[in-house]
Amino acid sequence: MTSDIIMAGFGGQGILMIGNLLALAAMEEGKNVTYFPAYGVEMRGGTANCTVVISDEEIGSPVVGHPKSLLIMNGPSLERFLPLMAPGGDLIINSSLVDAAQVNRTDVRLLSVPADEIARNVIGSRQMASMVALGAYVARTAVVRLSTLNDCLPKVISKKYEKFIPLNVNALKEGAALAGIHA
Amino acid sequence: MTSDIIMAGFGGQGILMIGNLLALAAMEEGKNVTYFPAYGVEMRGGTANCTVVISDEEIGSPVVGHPKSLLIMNGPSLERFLPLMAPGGDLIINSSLVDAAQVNRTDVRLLSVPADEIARNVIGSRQMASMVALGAYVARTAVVRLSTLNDCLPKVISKKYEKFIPLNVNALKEGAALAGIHA
Amino acid sequence: MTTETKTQFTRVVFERPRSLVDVKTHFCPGCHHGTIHRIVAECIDRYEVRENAIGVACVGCSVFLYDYIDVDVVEAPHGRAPAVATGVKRAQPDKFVFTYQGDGDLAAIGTSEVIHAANRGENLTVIFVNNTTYGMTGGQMAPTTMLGQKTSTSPYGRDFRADGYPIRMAELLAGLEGTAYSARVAVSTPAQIRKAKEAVRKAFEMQLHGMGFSVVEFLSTCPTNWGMTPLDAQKRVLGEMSAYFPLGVFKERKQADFA
Amino acid sequence: MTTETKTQFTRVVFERPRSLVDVKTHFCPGCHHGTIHRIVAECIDRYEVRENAIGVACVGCSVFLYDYIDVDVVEAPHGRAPAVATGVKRAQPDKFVFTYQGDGDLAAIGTSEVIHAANRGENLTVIFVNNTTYGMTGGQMAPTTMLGQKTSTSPYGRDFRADGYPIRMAELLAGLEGTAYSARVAVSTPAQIRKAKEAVRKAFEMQLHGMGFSVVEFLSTCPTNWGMTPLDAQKRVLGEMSAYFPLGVFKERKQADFA
Amino acid sequence: MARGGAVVATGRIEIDFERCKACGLCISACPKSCIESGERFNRQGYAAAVFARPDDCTGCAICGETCPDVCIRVWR
Amino acid sequence: MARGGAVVATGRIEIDFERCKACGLCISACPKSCIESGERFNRQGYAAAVFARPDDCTGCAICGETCPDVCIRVWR
Amino acid sequence: MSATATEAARRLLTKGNEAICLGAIAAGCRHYYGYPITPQNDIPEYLSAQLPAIGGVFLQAESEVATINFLLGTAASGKRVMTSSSGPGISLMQEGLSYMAGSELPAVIVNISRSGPGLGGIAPSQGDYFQAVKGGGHGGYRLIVLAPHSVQEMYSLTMLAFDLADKYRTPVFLLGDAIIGQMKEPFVPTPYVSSVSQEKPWALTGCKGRERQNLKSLYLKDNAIEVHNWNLHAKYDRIRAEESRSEPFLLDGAKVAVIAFGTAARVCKTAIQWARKEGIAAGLLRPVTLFPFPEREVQEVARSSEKILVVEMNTGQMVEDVKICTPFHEKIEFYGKPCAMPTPEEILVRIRALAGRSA
Amino acid sequence: MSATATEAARRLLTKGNEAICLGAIAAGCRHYYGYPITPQNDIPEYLSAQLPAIGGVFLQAESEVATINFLLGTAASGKRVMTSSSGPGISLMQEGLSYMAGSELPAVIVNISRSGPGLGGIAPSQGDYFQAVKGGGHGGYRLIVLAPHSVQEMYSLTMLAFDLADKYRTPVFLLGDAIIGQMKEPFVPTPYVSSVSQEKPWALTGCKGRERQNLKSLYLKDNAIEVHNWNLHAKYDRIRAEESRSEPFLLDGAKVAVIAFGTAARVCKTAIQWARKEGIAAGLLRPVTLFPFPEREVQEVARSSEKILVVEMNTGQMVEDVKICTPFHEKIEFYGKPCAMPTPEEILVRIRALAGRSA
Ligand SMILES: Cc1ncc(C[n+]2csc(CCOP(=O)(O)OP(=O)(O)O)c2C)c(N)n1
Ligand SMILES: Cc1ncc(C[n+]2csc(CCOP(=O)(O)OP(=O)(O)O)c2C)c(N)n1
Ligand code: SF4
Ligand code: SF4
Ligand code: SF4
Ligand code: SF4
Ligand code: SF4
Ligand code: SF4
Ligand SMILES: [Mg+2]
Ligand SMILES: [Mg+2]
Repeated sequence: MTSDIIMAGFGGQGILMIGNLLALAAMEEGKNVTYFPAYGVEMRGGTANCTVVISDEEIGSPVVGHPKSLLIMNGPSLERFLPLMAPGGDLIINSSLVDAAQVNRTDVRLLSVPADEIARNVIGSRQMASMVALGAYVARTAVVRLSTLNDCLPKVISKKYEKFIPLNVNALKEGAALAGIHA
Repeated sequence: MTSDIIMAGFGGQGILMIGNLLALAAMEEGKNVTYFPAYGVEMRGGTANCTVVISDEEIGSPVVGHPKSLLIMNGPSLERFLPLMAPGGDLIINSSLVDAAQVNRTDVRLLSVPADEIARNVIGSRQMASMVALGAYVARTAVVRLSTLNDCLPKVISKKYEKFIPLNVNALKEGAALAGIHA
Repeated sequence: MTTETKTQFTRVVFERPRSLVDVKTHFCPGCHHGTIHRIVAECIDRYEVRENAIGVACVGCSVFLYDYIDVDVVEAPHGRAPAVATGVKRAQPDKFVFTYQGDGDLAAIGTSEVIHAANRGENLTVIFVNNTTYGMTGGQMAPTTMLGQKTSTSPYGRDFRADGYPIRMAELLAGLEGTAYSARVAVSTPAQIRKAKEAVRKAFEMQLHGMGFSVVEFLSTCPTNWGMTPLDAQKRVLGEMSAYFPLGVFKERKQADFA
Repeated sequence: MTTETKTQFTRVVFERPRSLVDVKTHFCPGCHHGTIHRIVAECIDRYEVRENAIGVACVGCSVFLYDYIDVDVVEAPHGRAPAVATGVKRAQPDKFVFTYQGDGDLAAIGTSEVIHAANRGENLTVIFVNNTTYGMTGGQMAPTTMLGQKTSTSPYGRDFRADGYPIRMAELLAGLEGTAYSARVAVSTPAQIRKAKEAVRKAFEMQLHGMGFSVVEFLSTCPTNWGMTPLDAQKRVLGEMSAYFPLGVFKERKQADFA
Repeated sequence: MARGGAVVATGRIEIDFERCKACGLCISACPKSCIESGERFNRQGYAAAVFARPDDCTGCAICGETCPDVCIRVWR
Repeated sequence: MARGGAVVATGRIEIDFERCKACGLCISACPKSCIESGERFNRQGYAAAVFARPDDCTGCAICGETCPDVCIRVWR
Repeated sequence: MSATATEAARRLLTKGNEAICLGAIAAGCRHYYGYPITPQNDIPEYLSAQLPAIGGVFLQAESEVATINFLLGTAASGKRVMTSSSGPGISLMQEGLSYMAGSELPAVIVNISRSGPGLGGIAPSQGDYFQAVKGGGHGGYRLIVLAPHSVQEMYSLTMLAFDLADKYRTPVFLLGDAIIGQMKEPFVPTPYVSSVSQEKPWALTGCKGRERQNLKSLYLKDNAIEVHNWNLHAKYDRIRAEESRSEPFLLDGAKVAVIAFGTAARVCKTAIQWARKEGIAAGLLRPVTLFPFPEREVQEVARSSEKILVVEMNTGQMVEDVKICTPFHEKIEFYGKPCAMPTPEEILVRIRALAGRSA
Repeated sequence: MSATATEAARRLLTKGNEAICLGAIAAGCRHYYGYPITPQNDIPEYLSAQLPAIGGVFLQAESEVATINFLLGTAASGKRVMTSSSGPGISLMQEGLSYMAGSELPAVIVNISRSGPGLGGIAPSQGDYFQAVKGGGHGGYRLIVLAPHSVQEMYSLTMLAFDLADKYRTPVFLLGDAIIGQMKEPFVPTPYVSSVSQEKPWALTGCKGRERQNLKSLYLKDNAIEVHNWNLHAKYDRIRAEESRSEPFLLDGAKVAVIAFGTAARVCKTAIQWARKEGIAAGLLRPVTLFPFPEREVQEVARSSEKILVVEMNTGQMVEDVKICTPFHEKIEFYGKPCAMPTPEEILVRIRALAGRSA
């Protein structure tokens, strides 16, 4: 079984961080995994994206032309990646910034998550929006266990910000809840 | 028929100049010819040498491992080139500076020319020593006509030194005379 | 009321200069490259050299010069803009030739090219943008990086024992015979922006009058790699940067040597 | 009488220094490279660093440094000696490291390397031999060639309009923070030779005391490519060359910055 | 119907909403504090600055000179 | 049998015949004109300088310091 | 192969560029010099933080020309030293590399290659194959070239590079690309075990207690330079005989043999697995050393298979070395994707065609 | 061929390096930049005296890195421009050459090659074949490479180089060596006749009366750089198809075919004449263009002859291109003489052996 996802949004939304977290969790669960971040000038102009591939077999390409899943945190990213998406995949959008109406494809499974609102209103920090979205994606696809993500948080969050770990756990939980499953 | 010669001596003895003159004369006589001077750091430390190949056929290598003839103007050059010389070749030495006794080969045709003395005493300028030696070589081998050398002098002597052409003609003549032939 | 005001004030007192292409730039928010591009464009307009100019783009965040300034532009390898500009000027002495270079480009890998272009007195103009770091590649240490400044390759802060001292190019270049004009400016206040324009005008005039090599060093910001807000970045320029890199004119040739 | 004098004077008051290998050099008659090699060897002896020294040879008439100076020597590509020396010194900070470079090597192709070695304050010593030409390659124009000087690539004489100005490296390098010592000397008179030795000693001491980068520029002769007798060549050094390239000490650090 | 503000205003600016990168430099530069950071995000993802107090604008063009992205046009 | 010269000489030099390149610098440098250009050519092809007037030598070593080829040794 | 529990415990999720740093440090490298360039900046950034902490030296040079000469000086001092760069920076090192090859100085040079020619772009590419393998500098020297295709190999081949550099006194290239440099995947930091002596009697450390010695590439006397060239040639022949490495992947009975290196080989593995599932006898030969090129293995594959598909992220470079190895030119097909990563789908299509299947 | 009386009258005894200058001036080149290096200094020395006199520009650069970038600027201005250097200097130009190839800028670069690697020596050599032919810079570009073997060709191929550079918008290499550069022989200064248009609408001359334009090698958007690489590749294929040149010498019925270029080919001609006198059916194929390599001619020779002897003044470089052209690998023998000129005697010995004669 091989799953892959492209995550994209503005810089500062923590895209690379959640991609990293997902990859770590997959490794912890003994799977093969690759994580590929956008790099260099691509980062200029304030956008960020990364690709995570998880598989039981040796992984060839860490880059995917037609992602099975998308996690989209802002409008421009939707425009850029939606056309590439494979039919039947899972599309998670941050409906706080992305207009669901712009999803002009019917052959994908859309999950709208008002990530910014939830982060701001429920979790209490807009920074948590991407965590919310990740929680939703993982709950929807079960590619890794939510608990593994929680366990890995300390590895991606520097000592300095340790105190925010509970917030992240919450964010993942709320996101998962939205996907209709409870961790 | 192909003939070749290596000419060598101190810098300032006019080695490259007589090599050039010989090559020009050969060209004037419709022959194929190549002229190859020592270059670069080889010139440092005050020695100079060049190789002239004259032939009726297309000339391959302008460099010869075993020269048919040698024109040697100083001691160090004899040491360096005599061992390479082909058997039966013509060896012209400037006996004013080169000790004929040092010619340790019997399989070459030696012609000792007191070039410096003749230049100083007969021609009146030590600068003419190499011209004397060239005259002797050409007379000995008849590779080109002495008259052609005379005709070519203006092409190798800059306007500035035109007035010395007669001296050069004389030097060639005296050298030729020494080879036992009169031009 | 909007309509009211609209009709009320009709004389445009500030807008984009003709030579500045009307497109969105890739520069980060608050990056002074944008301001400096605009100033260069304004001076190109002022001297009406747009159709006669050839710009030389460097490798750095300003690599897209040809997308932003409406003149012919040739791309130079990293640091070699002054050499490429020399090749252009020697082939077309009647054209207006300028380079636009970052501090990594000019003060590091391009040291030799800019020094010898200046020493030869090449009749061209260099716009030099010093933001004390390698912006495009992600904020590494540059020869201009301040002592103690933390960058992605000086994580413990620049230490002169290991990395030496921030190099003052405007002064160094002013010391060469061939340099006609050398000045250092900044664009962190309206007053500085005015001064900066004067400097670029002087530099352009030097070339237009065949006086030789001219260079204007801009103290610029890199909020992204400095990890500062655009406002704090400007404060840094006004503070420690100007303290070590004094603003001013270091050389101004009054008449061509051969006049 | 020969025997007589032989026995009469027995105290050697001048002879070849220990660190100068006893072989014939390839230098042309009257070339000052020989004198400068000797001075360097004398200073190596004086500070007893021979067994602790690593020399860096440049590409030029002094390329055979390893045949003449009795120390370990690494060959650097043309102009890169200061970079190679940096690599040696960073790997072996306890060793005594020096380069010996010509003016084509240091002031042309090697401009960037020497400037940044100086700016970093690399704790090494540069012996810089300025003979206003590319000696080894046959006397082409160098950045140090005097205005009006005819060389094999400036057959009409150097013209600043086309080729710029002779560059003064000792002054340029003195302007960099990292430079501890910079001086220009000559060896055309016994007095100058004494002064030159003092300068090299100072430069060596800077390194031995960890003060940073030190450089001594020698005004030297190239009789062969200048087309002059050795004597006239010396006169040229004493005359027009010293007039444009003033002799003297341009920087001398009194104490290490970090002392 | 002239308002108090309209009377004193001696200039006017326009901020290009899509071009603005919300760097805030114009906001702190304006001597009359006419400009504020906005709420709405443009397609670049920035909350563009807004011309909040037109009535105080003198048309001094300091904002325009300050904007690195040349988003501001000024009239008098 | 002391000669006039031998009395005043306070030094002595030796010139390495084979090493000398006949540049002439020592000749013009010697304050006592003790050195002259020679007649004999060495193996390098140079007419090596010769210590012509030993009687006037002061052993000042100026010649030694001057010789680029370090051909001269000086005694006192 | 899915990882075993115990191994899993020791796995680290690491960026390829960082794995190089870990390999270098494990191999005892304490000197790194470099100049920033995308996509390899993680290397200087990581080492600028780590080396000083372990008594090493990190120094950013003013240029790649200076960089390679810093390396020359430190290598001449007998210390293990490394640099990393990409396309344009590597080109600027060519003169220095030629000097180091001529002076027989060991060092490790990493090229995380990007797109060219010129400034090109930062997209991944294998366009620098010729430069690395044929010697981009003057004088016809050769460098050992290693081509990692996983983060694990970024680590292990870096350690090997240092050993080979010392063993043969030659600069060694590690030729990666933007993909393998930027990606993260789990890898196991195996311990560094070396058989190579690090004794360097030739190093310049001052002549105390011995004759002075030098390190140089200049040979002027008589035919010394000719002799030197033959000596180098003999060394390269030794390297050819002893150091060629390659990985066979599902090659047994393969009718269609794919030949690819580095990142391209990763993708080919996926395509080949798919092809096998379709019943196509496809396999892969992955050169791990590009110089020495695995000649015997390529010859054997060319002999035993019906078709050869050479896949490169360029317009055709290694394919020339394949042709040099074998006379079976008519079997050889090339698929190139310059400055981009081919997809398994694209490669599968070619494999099918060569296997006589309609796509 | 011994010259006819009339021709003789027009013959000049000229140094190879000077013939290049005469060819460049005849072809309308008025811009030369360079940095001194043996054995090509005659070129800058000659042009520094001549160019100013005819309104041209001679400028000595501070380095070869600056030199190649002066060329880039003047080429971008639409002017014909040339430089010359050797080994180390050519290596320093690799980054600039890659940029010029990527920006498709025409220029002529002369390499009067010497011995390497490193400082090596000033003895003649063909050790820079790989660097010139495979592209020493990054990004897998190709340059047209011409290999003169006589003073006459130093002149005529220089003129051709300028035409090919403009025709294909690419830097063109003239690969000579110390022998052909330093020797004098008679040559005839034939007039320059060109079919190539020198119209350069792409040149940067200011945007008066048109849209602004630029010259660059950076392609960041989407797969622009991939497209650019394929466009360059297509150009190189056109060059392969249209511009390959070679000289057959006594090839008819040759059983032993020698393949050699430049100076080495001169010597081979002598050896072959001697062999023919001995009744050995020997002949020579001399590639005049090294890129494009005369593939068809080499294939034909490999097919028709019994033995192939590749002779190079290096330890074996062009021999690889011969193997790439033909599957008859078993026929191919190599004789190398790095950093020195082989003698006709040495080559005759090999020819005899291949012809089955006892030496
Ligand atoms: C030869 C070479 N080395 C390195 C690079 C990578 N590189 C691109 S831009 C840059 C430096 C940018 O810094 P700077 O010149 O200060 O410009 P800024 O982005 O700060 O405006 C570097 C090192 C390159 N393109 N070419
Ligand atoms: C990269 C490179 N370019 C050019 C040369 C040729 N070259 C050898 S020595 C030299 C210059 C010598 O002049 P200088 O440095 O002044 O030393 P000098 O011989 O005058 O003492 C040059 C250009 C080279 N070896 N390498
Ligand atoms: S990285 Fe720095 S220099 Fe580059 S655009 Fe952003 S702020 Fe400006
Ligand atoms: S060429 Fe000049 S510098 Fe070189 S050795 Fe001769 S005189 Fe000295
Ligand atoms: S024009 Fe002046 S007053 Fe008006 S908004 Fe701009 S800065 Fe403020
Ligand atoms: S300065 Fe320009 S970009 Fe910055 S906030 Fe104001 S309008 Fe927007
Ligand atoms: S020691 Fe003094 S006096 Fe004696 S020869 Fe030498 S210079 Fe003349
Ligand atoms: S100085 Fe030395 S080399 Fe010159 S003439 Fe005197 S002894 Fe001979
Ligand atoms: Mg910068
Ligand atoms: Mg010099």
